[in-house]
Amino acid sequence: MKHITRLAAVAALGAVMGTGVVAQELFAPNLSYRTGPFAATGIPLMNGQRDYMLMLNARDGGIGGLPVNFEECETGYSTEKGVECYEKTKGQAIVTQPWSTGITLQVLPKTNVDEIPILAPGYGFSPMADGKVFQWAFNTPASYWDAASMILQYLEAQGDLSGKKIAFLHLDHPYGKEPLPFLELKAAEDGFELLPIPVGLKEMQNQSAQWLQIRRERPDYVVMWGWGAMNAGAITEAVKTKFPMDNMIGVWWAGHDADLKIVGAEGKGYKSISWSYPALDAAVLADIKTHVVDAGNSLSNEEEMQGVFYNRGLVISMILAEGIRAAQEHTGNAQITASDLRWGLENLNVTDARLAELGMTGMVPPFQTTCANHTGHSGGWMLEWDGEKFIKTSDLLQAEADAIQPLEAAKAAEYAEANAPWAMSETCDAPS
Amino acid sequence: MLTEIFIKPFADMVEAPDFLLQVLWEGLVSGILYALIALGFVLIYRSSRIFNFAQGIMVVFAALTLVGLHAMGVPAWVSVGLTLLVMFGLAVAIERVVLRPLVGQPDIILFMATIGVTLFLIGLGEIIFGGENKVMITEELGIPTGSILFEPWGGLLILEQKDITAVIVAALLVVALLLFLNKTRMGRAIRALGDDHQAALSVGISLQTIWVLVWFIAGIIALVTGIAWGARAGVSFALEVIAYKALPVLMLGGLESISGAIIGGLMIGMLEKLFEIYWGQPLLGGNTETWFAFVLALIVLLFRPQGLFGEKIIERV
Amino acid sequence: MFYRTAGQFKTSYESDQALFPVRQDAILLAVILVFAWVIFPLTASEFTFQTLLIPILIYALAAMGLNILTGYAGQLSLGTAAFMGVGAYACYKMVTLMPWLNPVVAILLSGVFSAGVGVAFGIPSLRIKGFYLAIATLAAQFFLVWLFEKWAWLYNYNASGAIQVPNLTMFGVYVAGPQADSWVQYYLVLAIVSVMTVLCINLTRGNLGRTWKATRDVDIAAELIGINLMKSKLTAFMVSSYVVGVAGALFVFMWRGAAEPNLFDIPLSFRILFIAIIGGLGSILGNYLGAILIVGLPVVLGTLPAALGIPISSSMVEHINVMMVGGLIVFFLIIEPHGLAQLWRLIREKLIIWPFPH
Amino acid sequence: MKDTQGYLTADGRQIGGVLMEMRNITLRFGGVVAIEDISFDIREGEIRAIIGPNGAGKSSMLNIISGFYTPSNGEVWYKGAPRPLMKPYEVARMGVARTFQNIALFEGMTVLDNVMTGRLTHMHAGLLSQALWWGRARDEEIANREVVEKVIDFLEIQNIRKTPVGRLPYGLKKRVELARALAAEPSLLLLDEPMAGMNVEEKEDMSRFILDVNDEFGTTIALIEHDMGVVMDLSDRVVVMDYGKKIGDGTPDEVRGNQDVIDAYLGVAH
Repeated sequence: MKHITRLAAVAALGAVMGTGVVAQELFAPNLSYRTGPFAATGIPLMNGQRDYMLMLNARDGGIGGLPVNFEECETGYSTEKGVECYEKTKGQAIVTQPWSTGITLQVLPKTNVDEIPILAPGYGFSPMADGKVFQWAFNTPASYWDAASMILQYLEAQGDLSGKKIAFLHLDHPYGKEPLPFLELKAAEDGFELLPIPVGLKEMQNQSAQWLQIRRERPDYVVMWGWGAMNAGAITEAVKTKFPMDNMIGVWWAGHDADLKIVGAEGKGYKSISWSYPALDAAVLADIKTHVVDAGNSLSNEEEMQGVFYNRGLVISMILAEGIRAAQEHTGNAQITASDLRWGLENLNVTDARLAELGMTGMVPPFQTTCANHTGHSGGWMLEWDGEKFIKTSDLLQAEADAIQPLEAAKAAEYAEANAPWAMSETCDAPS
Repeated sequence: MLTEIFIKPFADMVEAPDFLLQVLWEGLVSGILYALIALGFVLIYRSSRIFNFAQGIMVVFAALTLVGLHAMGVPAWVSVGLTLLVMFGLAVAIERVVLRPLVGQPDIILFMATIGVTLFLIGLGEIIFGGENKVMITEELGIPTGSILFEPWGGLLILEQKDITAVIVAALLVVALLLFLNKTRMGRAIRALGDDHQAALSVGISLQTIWVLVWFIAGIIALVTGIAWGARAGVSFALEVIAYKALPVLMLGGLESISGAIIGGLMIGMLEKLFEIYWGQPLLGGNTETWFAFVLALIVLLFRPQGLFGEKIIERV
Repeated sequence: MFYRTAGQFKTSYESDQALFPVRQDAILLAVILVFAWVIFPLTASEFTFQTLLIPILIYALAAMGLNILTGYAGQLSLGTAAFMGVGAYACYKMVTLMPWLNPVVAILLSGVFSAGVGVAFGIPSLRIKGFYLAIATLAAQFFLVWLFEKWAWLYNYNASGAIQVPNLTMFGVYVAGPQADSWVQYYLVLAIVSVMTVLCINLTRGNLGRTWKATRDVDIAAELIGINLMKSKLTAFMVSSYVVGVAGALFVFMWRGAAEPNLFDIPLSFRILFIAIIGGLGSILGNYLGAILIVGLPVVLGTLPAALGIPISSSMVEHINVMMVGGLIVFFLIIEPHGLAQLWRLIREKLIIWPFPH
Repeated sequence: MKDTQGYLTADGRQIGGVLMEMRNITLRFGGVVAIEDISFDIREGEIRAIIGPNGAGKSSMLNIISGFYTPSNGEVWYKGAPRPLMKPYEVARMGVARTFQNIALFEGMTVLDNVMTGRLTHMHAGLLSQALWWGRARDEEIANREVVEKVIDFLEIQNIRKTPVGRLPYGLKKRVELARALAAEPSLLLLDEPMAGMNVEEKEDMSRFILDVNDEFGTTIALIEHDMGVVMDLSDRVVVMDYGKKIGDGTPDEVRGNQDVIDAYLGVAH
C-alpha cells in the first residue's frame, strides 16, 4: 500500500509540477518565508540562497552539469504550511530545507522515515549534530549550542563570569528555547546567574515589560535569541533603556543589518556571533553580479546584498552545493538521490583552499562533517555594529566541544527513545 | 507564598518609586495607544453595529502607506496627506463593496466580513509593500527622538520624547474627536445613530455618508496609532496583533462608550504593566500581558455585565 | 427529475424522523461514502492524504464542534483553537504517562478534558452575551496558550517546549507518529469523524438540539417555556468542547505529528470560525463544505500556477492566496450569509421540483 | 384556607377552586412603582382577563405570574401553597405556559420544532441516549410527536408543519405560539395580548381557539389585553388595572358598570 501511494505521489507531483519524473535536474526546494511576521529577516536569506543557485546555473550550468531547480515553497514561518510544503516536495526532492526550528522539529521524524536529508544550517535542533542518531539531519556548520558556547567564551574573555548575571532574552518559541539546556549547564558550571526572559510572539514589537525587567534585574549581559520583528523591538528598547550596547550579544539570527539601522549610531557596540561574514570583496559576489543581478534575475537590492543575512544565504546554498558535488563525485552520477546527498553532506570538507576556489574566502570558517558529526562545528566570529554595518571584532572562536558533545549525545538518545522505534546507524563505518 | 503575592510586590514598589513611575509611564503610553484603537472600534460600532476587526490591519496599512510613499521620494507631510487620501479611498471602498450589500445581516456576519477584509488587506499590503520591517519616518515628521531623564528620589526616570509626543497627539486627537462629535451636525448625527437610525436620518445626512465618514475617522485614528507605535519598533505586519489589545478595553469600557474606551484603555495599559512587572515576572514566568487584560475584563464583567461604564439593563419580554 | 420526492409517503412519525426522509439523499450519501471509504484511499497520493483528505476531515470536525456552540446554541466563541490544544495536550500526557493505552481510546478521552475546561470557560456566558462573550472567549484563548507555554509538565519538560507524537501502535499497526502510514491514519480519522458526525446529528435534531436553538433564537422566551438556560448553555459548551478537543487530538496525533503552543493561537481559531460560517451556521453538512473550501482551495491554488506554467514566485502565490481567502469570505457572505449549506439546500429544493418551475 | 368552592358561569360551566392567588403584590423598579398592592385570584377552568390602558402594569403582572419578575412585596400562591422564589424555567415546569406580546418564536426552526419545544418539560432522556438516538430518547421523540400532532391538528396548522416560522405571516405566527404553549399541556395558560395587531377576522379566529382550548382541554387561561371589546365577550372574570393599581374586579358585566373603569378608559383626569 505504502509503495503504491508513494508511486502515485510521485506521478501526481510530476503531473502537477509539470516537471516529469525523470527530469534532468537537481530538485532542491526551499521552504521559504517571504511573508508573515518573520518575513523581514527571512527575505534577505532567501534571496542570498536563491541567487547563489541561480549563479551556479548560469555560470556552470548547475552542478556536475545538471541545473539546480531551486523552487521555493512559501511557509510564512507557519509550521502547518511548512509541513504542507514538505509533503508537496518530498516525492522528488533530494533535500528539505525547512527553515524555522518549528518546522524542523515537525519534519525531523518524518525525514527519518521518508529518508530525505534535512539541511538546517545554523538552526534546528542542536542534538542533530549526532549523526548516528539523526542520520538524515544536518545543522552544518554550527549549532545553537555552539553559538551559546562561543558567546560565553567571548564574555569570559572580558572577565570571570562567576557571580555575574546574564539575561537570556529569547523568543518564546522552540527556536528561542533551544540553547537553554546548554546555558543552564554552563550557569551551574561557571557560577553565573542565568535569567531567561521570554518574549511572546505577540509582544515582539512591544517589549517594554521585558526591558523593565532587565532594568530592574540589572544583568551584566543580555544574550539575545531573537528573530523577525523581535530583534528590532529589542534593540530599540535597549537603546531607550540605556542598556550598554557593548554588553548585549545576539545569536547569528539577531544580527540583521536592517534591525540595527533603525537605531543607527545608537546601536554602536551591539554584537552578534556569526559563522558567516559579508566579505564584500569575495569573488563570488562579482560572479553573482555578472550572472544574476545584471541579468535581472535577482530579487535582492544593493543595500541588502551588503548585509550579513544575504551573504549568509550564499553560504547556505554553498553548503548544499558542496554536498551535492561530493555526492556526485562519490557516486559518479550527476543525477543523485536523496540518500546520495546524505553521503555528500556527511563528507563535506570545506577547507580554506576550497573556499578560495569557490571565491568565498573569509565568508565562512572552514569546517568538515563526518558520518558521526553532522554539524561540523565551524566556530564563528563576533561581529560588532559600528553604527553603519557589522564588522568582525574577534578572531575565530571555537565552541567548547567537551561540554557540548556529551549533552548532544544525551539529548539525542533521549529523543530517539521518545520516538521509538527510531532508525539509527549504529556504526558510522558502513557505507550508506 | 502569600507574602510573595500580597506583600513583596508592594514593598518593591515603595522601595524603588522611580521604577514604579517608569512602569506606570510605560503602561500609560501603551494604554493610550490601546485607547486609540478602541476608539476606532467604538466609533464604527456605534454608527453601524459593526465590530470592525479590520481596525488592526488598518493601523498597519496606514503606517505602511506612509512609509512607502516617503520611500518613493514624497516629502513627509505630503505623504501624510496622501495616506489620508488612501485611507479615505479605503473607507469608500469598504462601504461600497462590503457594507452596503450586507446591510441588515446579523452582527456575526458583518464581523466575519471585517475579518475577510483584514485578510484581504494583509495579502494586498504584502504584495504592495513587501514584508520587511520598515523604519517609521519619525524624524522626517519632526517628531523629537531623544529622551528626557529625571532623577526623582535619586532614581532614574526615562521619558522618550516620541512617547511624550504620542501621548500629546493622542490626547489632542481625542479632544478634537469629542469636539467634532458634540459640536458639529455631522458629529451629532453619528452619535445619534448609536441610539436610533431614524433620528439620525432626520438630521438629513444619508447613512452611507455617515458610514464613509466614520470609517475615514477610524482611518485617521489608525494612521496616528501607526505612526506612534511604528516609531517605537518599526512598521511591519507584526503590528497587527495590537488590535487584540483593544478588545478587553472594549469589554471594560463598553462597545459604545467613547469615554469608556479612553479610561478603559489607560486603565488596562497601566494595570497589565503593573501586574506583569510585580506579579507576572516574579511568580508566573512572565508574558502575562497576553492574557491579563482579558481575564481582568472577564472578571469585571462577571460582576458587572454592563461593563464599568454601562447602565444596568432591565430586561423586558 | 433525479430528486423527485413524489410517491415517497411517510406512514409513521418514526419514518418521518428518519435521517434521510428523501431517498435520493441517501443515495447521494452512499456515493460519497464509497468515495471516502474506498476510492480515495486507493487512489490518493501521500500529498493528497496529508494536505487534503486528512486535514479536511479534522477541520470539519473542529468546525462541527464550534458550530454546536455558535451555530446551534448561539454563543459566539473565538477560542476554538485553545480547546483543541487542551485536547491535544491531554492526549499527549495520556499516551506518555500510560503507553499501554489504546490510541483511539486516548483520543476519545482527551475530549473529556477539553469538555471540562470548556464548561469552566463557559460559565461567563450565563452573564455575558454577544460580542462581549466573544471577547471573553479570547481570555480562554490567550490564557490557555500561555499556559501551554509555561506549564512545562504538559510537554514533559521538553527543552523546545514542543510536543512530539511518539510512535503508537494498535493491533500491531502504527497509527500515530512518524512510522504510521497516511492511509492508516486516514481511515482512523475517517472512522472517528464519521461516528462523531452521526452523534452530532442526533444531538442537534433531538430535544437537546431544540433546547440549544431556542436558547440561540430568543433566550428570554426559551427560559419562560421551561429551558434552564444555564444547563442549555453549559451542555453546549461541554459537547462543543468535547468535539473540538477530539478534533485537536486528531489534529496533532493523526496529522501534524508535533505541536508547539502557538499552533493553537488565534489564527487557527479564526480559520475554524471561517469554516463554520462559510459552511453555514446551524448546519452539520456545512462544516464539510466549509472545510473543503477553506482547506482545499489554497492547496489547489498553490499548485495551479506551476501546473499552468505561470512563472510566479511562491510568495506571490501566498499573498494572492491570503487575499483570495479574504475576498472569498466577503463574497460568500454577500451572496449567501447562511453559508454553503444553505446554498446546497436551495439547489436541492430546485432539483426536487425540477423540471417544473414551481 | 384552600377554597374549593367554585362558581357557575353564565353559559353554565362549572368553575373550580383557586389555582393561583396573587396576594398584595407590589413591584418597584428602582424608585418607580409599577404595581402597587394588588390581590386577585385565578380559578381552575376559568378564563381570567387582566385589562387596562397602556402603562397600567398588566405586562408586569403577567411577568410576575410567569416568574420573570420577582415581586418586591407580596406572595404568589399556586396550587394551594406559597410559591417560593424560583427561576422562570422552574415556574414553567410547574405547569405555567405563556405566549408573548411581540411574538417570541424561535425563528430558526420549523413550526413543528417550535411546537416540540413546548414538550421540553416532558422529555428527560440523557445526553448519551440522545446522541445515540436509542432507547429513551427515541421513544420520547415519538411519543411527544404524537401529542404535538394533536395540538397541530387542533389549531389547524398541519399544512405549515415543516415551514420555517420566519416565513409565516403574523397571524399564523400567533397561532404557532399558542400551539407551543398548548403543547406543554399547562395547568395555567398565560396569553400576553393574544389579539394585538390582528385584523377583525384574525381576532375572531383567535377568540374561537381560546374558547375551544378552554372547552376541550379545560385549561385555565389568564390573558391580558389592551382592547376591551373582545375580552369582555371571552372572559369569565376581569381584573382592571390602571397606573399600577387595581380599579376593578368581577364579571365583565360588573366591570363594565364600574365608574373607575369607565373613567380610566375614557381618560378622565385623575
